[in-house]
Amino acid sequence: MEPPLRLVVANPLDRLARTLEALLVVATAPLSLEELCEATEEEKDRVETALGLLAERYGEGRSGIVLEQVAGGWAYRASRDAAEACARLFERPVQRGVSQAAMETLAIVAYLGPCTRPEIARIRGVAADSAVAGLVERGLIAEAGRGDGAGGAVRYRVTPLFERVFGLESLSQLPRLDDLGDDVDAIRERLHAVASQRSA
Amino acid sequence: MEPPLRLVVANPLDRLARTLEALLVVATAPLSLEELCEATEEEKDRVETALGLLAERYGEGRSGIVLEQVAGGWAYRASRDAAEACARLFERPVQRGVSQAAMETLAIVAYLGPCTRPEIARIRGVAADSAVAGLVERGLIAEAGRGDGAGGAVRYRVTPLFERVFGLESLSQLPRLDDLGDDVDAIRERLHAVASQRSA
Amino acid sequence: MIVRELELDLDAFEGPFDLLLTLVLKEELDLADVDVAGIVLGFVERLAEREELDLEACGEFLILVSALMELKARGLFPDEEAELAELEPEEAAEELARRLAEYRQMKEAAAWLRERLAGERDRFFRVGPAPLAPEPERRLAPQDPDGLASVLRLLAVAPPEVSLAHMTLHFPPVAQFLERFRALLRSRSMFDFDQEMEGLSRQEQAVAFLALLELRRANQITISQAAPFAPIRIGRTEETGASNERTPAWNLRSA
Repeated sequence: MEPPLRLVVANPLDRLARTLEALLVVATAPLSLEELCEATEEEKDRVETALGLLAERYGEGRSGIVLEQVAGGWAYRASRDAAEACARLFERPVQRGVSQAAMETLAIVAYLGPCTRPEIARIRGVAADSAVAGLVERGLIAEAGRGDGAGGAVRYRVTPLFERVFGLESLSQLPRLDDLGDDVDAIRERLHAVASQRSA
Repeated sequence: MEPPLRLVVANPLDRLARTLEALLVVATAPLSLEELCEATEEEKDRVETALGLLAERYGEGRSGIVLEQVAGGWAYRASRDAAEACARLFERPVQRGVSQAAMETLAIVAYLGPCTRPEIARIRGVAADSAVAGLVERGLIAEAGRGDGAGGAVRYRVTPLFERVFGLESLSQLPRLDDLGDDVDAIRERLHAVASQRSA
Repeated sequence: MIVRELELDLDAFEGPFDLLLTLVLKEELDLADVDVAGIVLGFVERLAEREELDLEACGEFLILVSALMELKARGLFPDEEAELAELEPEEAAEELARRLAEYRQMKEAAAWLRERLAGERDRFFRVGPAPLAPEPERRLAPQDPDGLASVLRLLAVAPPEVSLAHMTLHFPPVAQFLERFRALLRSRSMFDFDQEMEGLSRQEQAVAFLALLELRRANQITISQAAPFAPIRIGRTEETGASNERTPAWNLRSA
């Protein structure tokens, strides 16, 4: 806290500034002046004054947290001094693995070709929504139209990034699964049969 | 800023504290001591000391931003004073009522996890499928591999978000199981009384 | 109070008790999804609203709910049933106590969590990335394609074979007894329930009793008893014959 604010604890402007501080630390997008007024139930003038105080307190060179006015409104960012540390936090060259749920989903999509979330869920025996969403976000699978016309569920296929990560020049290089069936249809049938046994 | 930190600008502990401030304001999830040490390339002791300073500065009642120890790490949250304003703008992660079924399922996964849906159903005496799906959707529990490999059911564990939502530093803050269900002995006695009548 | 009209509000089912029974009997509702304790609570609450104890309703309720519970217990623990049946009463009591204790603890843990959640109502934090945070670069380690093949192989492995130990305790479908009783009443105007139950297992008797209640409800039989503990006599009604040709008559009525 800046000394002027701390000394006059009863100052309502200080309280307003604290509330703004709090709102900004919870937000996942910049907050507009209107939103801040609405949340604090205060007049624009007062909110602007309080923001001015905060901008000074959270100024570059004064604090690790910097308050910045951007196109959409107000938001915190990391100070430039901390850029290196932030880079280490966000660009950790940690080699990320693939979770069991993601691996199963990838295998199903890679071997059976474009398939929908319900089909993946059926084979895995659990809802596939979060696994699919995670893989889409990581660019390993992508949408590939809808199954059976307009009303059908979205189908997913693996991406070139998937091939790169798994060191495959094309999907035809996937390890063979002769032990599971002669072709994709046979494998699919087998997986469905086991899945229904599991849910029985 | 607290005056002691501001007056001695060259103090490297101040700089470290600022860097931590910055990391914490951009982090997506609570940052563990290890993560903070890695990102700042500092020793544990110094990071802990700096965190102590920050915890004081960002204490409840002192600032709109509060630094808390939660889910195995450190994270900012809004001060409780600002809850009303926050509620006007944001939803709490688990705002909508959690059903009794979901709460019991959550308790089972928190204490006995990772565990499978059949295991949860055995304890509750009711199928757990929809409760589990709802908790996965809310991000409170997540898949954690399959039990016993082949043909096994998917197992679930609670997530860091669970700890955050319930304000737990770690799962060890849950009440000890031994301290729960203290009327169990009475039930046991009654059952044994019935049994001895039947076998007589 | 009419037990069958008891309004239930459970996770898996909302409506009168009557409809719940029908759905369970027709196997359109899985008993595993039904919270029997919730039914008992609902009944007890209704009972408490009344000035005097309705003994008849209590009796009917006890019979219905215990039949439901037995069906459900056997459905939930098919594997262990044989083991449990062989246990000495003391051992069975201990096993039951262990399970009850476990559930009890979890219920209390759930209550603790609920209280905790209420206490954290005014704790707000950011869920998701900060607005001006750098984009995380999430590099993925190179993966082995054999990993894909092996998880798919695991998914193609049938789940462990279910123990057949419980087959000796198989539950016959209710329909089997519906048919059997109707057939009996086609040849005779009346039969003795206890006599028909001779040689049947306890679970068969339970199902038979449910079938009897169902037939009575559909007004296809009469049930009479000369005195308490006297043999239960089952008689024909006019509808017994009518429904012989069209078995689903009670389905239509109750659906």
